[in-house]
Amino acid sequence: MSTTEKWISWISQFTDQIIEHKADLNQLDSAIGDGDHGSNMDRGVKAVKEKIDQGDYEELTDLFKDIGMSLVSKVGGASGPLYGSAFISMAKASKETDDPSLLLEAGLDGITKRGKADPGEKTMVDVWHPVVDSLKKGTLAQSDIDEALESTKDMKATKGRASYLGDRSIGHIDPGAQSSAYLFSTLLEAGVLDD
Amino acid sequence: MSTTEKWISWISQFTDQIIEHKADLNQLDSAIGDGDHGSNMDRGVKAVKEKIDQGDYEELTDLFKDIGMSLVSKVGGASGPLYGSAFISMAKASKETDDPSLLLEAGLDGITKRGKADPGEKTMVDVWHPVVDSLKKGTLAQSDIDEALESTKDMKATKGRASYLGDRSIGHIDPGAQSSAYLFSTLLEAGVLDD
Amino acid sequence: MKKIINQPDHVVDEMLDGLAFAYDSIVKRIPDTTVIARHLKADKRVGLVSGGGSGHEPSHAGFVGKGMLSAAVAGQVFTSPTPDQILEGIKAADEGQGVFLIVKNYTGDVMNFDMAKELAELEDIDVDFIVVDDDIAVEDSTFTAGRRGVAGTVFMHKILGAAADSGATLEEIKALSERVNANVYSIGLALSPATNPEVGKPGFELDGDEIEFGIGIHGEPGYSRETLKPSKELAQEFVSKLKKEIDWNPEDRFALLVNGMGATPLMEQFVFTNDLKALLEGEEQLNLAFKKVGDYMTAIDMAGLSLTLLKIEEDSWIDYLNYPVDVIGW
Amino acid sequence: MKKIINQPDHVVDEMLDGLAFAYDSIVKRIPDTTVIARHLKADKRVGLVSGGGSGHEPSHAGFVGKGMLSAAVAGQVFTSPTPDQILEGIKAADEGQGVFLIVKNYTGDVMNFDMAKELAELEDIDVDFIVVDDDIAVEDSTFTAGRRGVAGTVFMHKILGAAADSGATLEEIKALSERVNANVYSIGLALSPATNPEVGKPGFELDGDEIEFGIGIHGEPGYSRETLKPSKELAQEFVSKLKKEIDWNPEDRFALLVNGMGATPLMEQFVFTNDLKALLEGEEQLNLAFKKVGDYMTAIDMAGLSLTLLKIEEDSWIDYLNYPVDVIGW
Ligand SMILES: Nc1ncnc2c1ncn2[C@@H]1O[C@H](COP(=O)(O)OP(=O)(O)O)[C@@H](O)[C@H]1O
Ligand SMILES: Nc1ncnc2c1ncn2[C@@H]1O[C@H](COP(=O)(O)OP(=O)(O)O)[C@@H](O)[C@H]1O
Ligand SMILES: [Mg+2]
Ligand SMILES: [Mg+2]
Ligand SMILES: [Mg+2]
Ligand SMILES: [Mg+2]
Repeated sequence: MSTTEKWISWISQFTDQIIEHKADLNQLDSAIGDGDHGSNMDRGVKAVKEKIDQGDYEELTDLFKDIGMSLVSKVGGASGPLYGSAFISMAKASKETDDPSLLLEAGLDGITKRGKADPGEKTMVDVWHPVVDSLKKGTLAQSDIDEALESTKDMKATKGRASYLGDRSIGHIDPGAQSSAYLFSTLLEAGVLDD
Repeated sequence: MSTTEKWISWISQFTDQIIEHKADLNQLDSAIGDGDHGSNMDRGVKAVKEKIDQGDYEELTDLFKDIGMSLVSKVGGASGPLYGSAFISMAKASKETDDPSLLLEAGLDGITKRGKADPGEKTMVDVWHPVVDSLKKGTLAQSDIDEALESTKDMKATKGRASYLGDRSIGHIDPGAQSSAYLFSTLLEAGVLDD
Repeated sequence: MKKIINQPDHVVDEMLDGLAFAYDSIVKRIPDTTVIARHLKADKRVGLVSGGGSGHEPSHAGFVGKGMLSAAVAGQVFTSPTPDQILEGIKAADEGQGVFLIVKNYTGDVMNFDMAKELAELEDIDVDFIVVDDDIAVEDSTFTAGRRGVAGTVFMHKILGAAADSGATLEEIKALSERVNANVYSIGLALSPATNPEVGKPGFELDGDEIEFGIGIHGEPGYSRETLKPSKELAQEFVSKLKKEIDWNPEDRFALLVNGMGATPLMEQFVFTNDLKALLEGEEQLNLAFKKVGDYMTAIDMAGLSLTLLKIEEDSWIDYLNYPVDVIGW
Repeated sequence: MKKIINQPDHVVDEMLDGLAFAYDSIVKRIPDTTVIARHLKADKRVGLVSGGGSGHEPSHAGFVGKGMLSAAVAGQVFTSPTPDQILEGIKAADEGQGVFLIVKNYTGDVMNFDMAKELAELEDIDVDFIVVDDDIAVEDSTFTAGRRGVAGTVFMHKILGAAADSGATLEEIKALSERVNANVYSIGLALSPATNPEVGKPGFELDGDEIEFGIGIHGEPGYSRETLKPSKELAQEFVSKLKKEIDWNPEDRFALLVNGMGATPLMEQFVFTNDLKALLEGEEQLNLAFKKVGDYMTAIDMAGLSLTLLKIEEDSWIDYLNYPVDVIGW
């Protein structure tokens, strides 16, 4: 399997997860947001799938750019520009490297530049940040992802729509953190990190 | 008791009946109309009461005119102009006579001139018409009123709001017939016909 | 009943005061009456008065102002106003050229406006009137009180308003009104009932997936109760019903009004309008020379909508529909 | 869910087609986009673009037309439009004098409009923007995404639209928008939740007699849940909340907007307005120099309303509010 194929297999597994869990993500978003995170992501990953099914990718850069642009133009809401910026940033970085940890670090960078969230604000960053740390140490395991995801439960949201709830946001898992957890579980499963 | 006093006592008993049965009349009107006949009549009789409590009536004409004008200006809907026309017509007739049967015949006349309903169309006319007949024969009894009222149940409405229901109007007592039944029961009770 | 009100029996009074306050640049309330009148009389024009029970907002006060009505008379909720109030409306509208009344065909309205006309004539005001009966849901026969007046009344307001503003005489307005009335057809449906605040509970009941075709604007029952269908099929039902009545030909010109009943979001009204486009312009090839979508003749908080088609007999009707107005609700 | 729609995920597309069809004399839909634009560009004016999630009708497309917005971009229901669509809106609005974006303060809207601005600048279009944050229900602190943009946005549309039409430059519009934003305050309440057709069930739950103060226009939770009170007391709650924030003096001039959330009858809106009259004009002795009541920034079929006060800093703002427009929803 070429590297590109592994990344494509990742994205297609991620797509399946999102479609399968659309209602769950909406449910999580209903508790602390506006109930559409699943629908938003579902629209996005379907567009991504349609796009990359047509393509024939030699270069990671083209793949990530198409993913990023599809997400940006289909997801909408807060998560669209954030996931989109992550992949566009990964596309840029892929001109220099194909190391998954560096690529995903660039992705995180794209998210924080766009959304200006720090860790601890109860957003997807609370999954991305520790995952990228573990990746860089070469130790990423499913348990790290689970732990990062769980950690959002006790946080009080201070960014995004959930911040309007103040203390009432505590006790719920962040929907964007959940979709990011699917992203990284499937990263492990797709064998992107194996070689 | 002077004649005027008897008529006043009649109207005040009628007022009490309407106020007591406001909800029942609304209920009847909900089944085949728009559910407001009780509220409409309630507003009207309260205005009548307020008006005649202030007055000092020597002449039946003045009494009936005040009742009619109060009803016309307070009841609204279909029943306002109908009851109003009845009393205004009685006011006119009272210049010539104080015979209850002639007065109420004039009242019925006012109603049919305004509303153009014939007997059998499931309206208040179906109480007024037989009652006036019995009055003229000098035989009016509560049973006549009850019978006339009941007869509206099996009729199909072809006048007023209930006519939109077509056959579905069958099986319900007409609300205006019911309020007219109160009018004539209290006429008997108030002793207007005794002498 | 969950409503933003104070005492139920003060609703009409407070609503009229609120409206007159909010739009004091356009209208005023005539003190101690339920009449909303425009500020300035036009210049020796025929006065136009409409009205009816409250609960149809923005009808009727929302159409008072330059280019449309001279005055509107409000009754209690869903109850015709009384003759004395209508007389006040007539007086407020009178500029010496006669006053024309726009009445919806309900027994109560017809009788009260009729008594008001008699009273006005006693005061030497020339009065004439039209009884609008556009609702094709009701069979028009001698066995009913006739067809109800519903949203088509709004087109009547608009066209007569422009004609009056353009100097038409009382006789001309009467003749015009009869032609408009002969050419206007409406049909409605409800998804949920209205609650009259003075009654306190819904006027009828519909199950979670039931709708009723042919409903009136006070919750009068319609001609059939069915399960909710997609918008396209609702549009189809309306169009076939109207087609049977109007018997149109391709290229015939119509004005279209999609009217929300009070609680129907504009989102749904526009989706429905899009389905009408396919049917009326597409399949039937009608020429829709004027279109309007929104809440114009409501039934308090009923969810549902109605469709009105006015067959255009003369170019001037289109001009009248486009005639500029300064009112709250057009 | 009881709605007049076809497929839930076609609602936005069909709504936009329906709107463009109904009001084809005022607007058009840019093909293959979710952009509604006015027909004729003005003459070398600054372009004005607004937009956001759908479900707020008549916002935003209802304010496109002469004297107001150049274009409006619709997202999915309650979801910000995407940068590529906003870019299409910017292009449709561009007359060579720059384009100004009116954005409501929601994380998603801000980020998507921001990306669109970057894209437009790549195509050499000058773009600037205002982020409206008028909802005082939310505490403004570094611990939240800041105050939400709600019905005050409609005043922003109106004032900037008149300014742009009068020839203001991009810089002047930017400066004006900041002053308007600094002076506009809103607060809302809900009696019943909205149902997003794509979600299929209500966004939150309220018991039969419960209301929620401080609700957002997508069903975001408010600051307190209470049992329904008479209109007078609801008005009192709003006024005290606003007074704390604005700290006004007698004779201060304000523009007032009473905004229905979609399913609230005008009847209730006017009753509520009447109670505001007693409080604002009566007790507080404010000078309400402009007033408007109706559905302008809705939350689909939510029952409830909001109150917006704009402190008038300059006479020209009143003129701008009264400036004649040709749009669907003003
Ligand atoms: N500033 C931000 N930075 C990072 N992530 C954010 C930020 N704001 C929101 N998010 C993420 O976006 C998610 C919500 O996405 P979504 O529901 O699709 O958008 P919206 O809130 O516009 O409806 C949140 O759960 C959170 O993880
Ligand atoms: N044309 C008519 N002639 C006589 N009575 C009528 C006529 N139309 C209606 N009614 C009476 O009026 C009653 C309804 O009155 P009400 O409910 O107060 O008015 P509305 O129908 O306007 O709501 C009916 O029950 C009927 O008895
Ligand atoms: Mg969301
Ligand atoms: Mg009735
Ligand atoms: Mg009635
Ligand atoms: Mg959203």
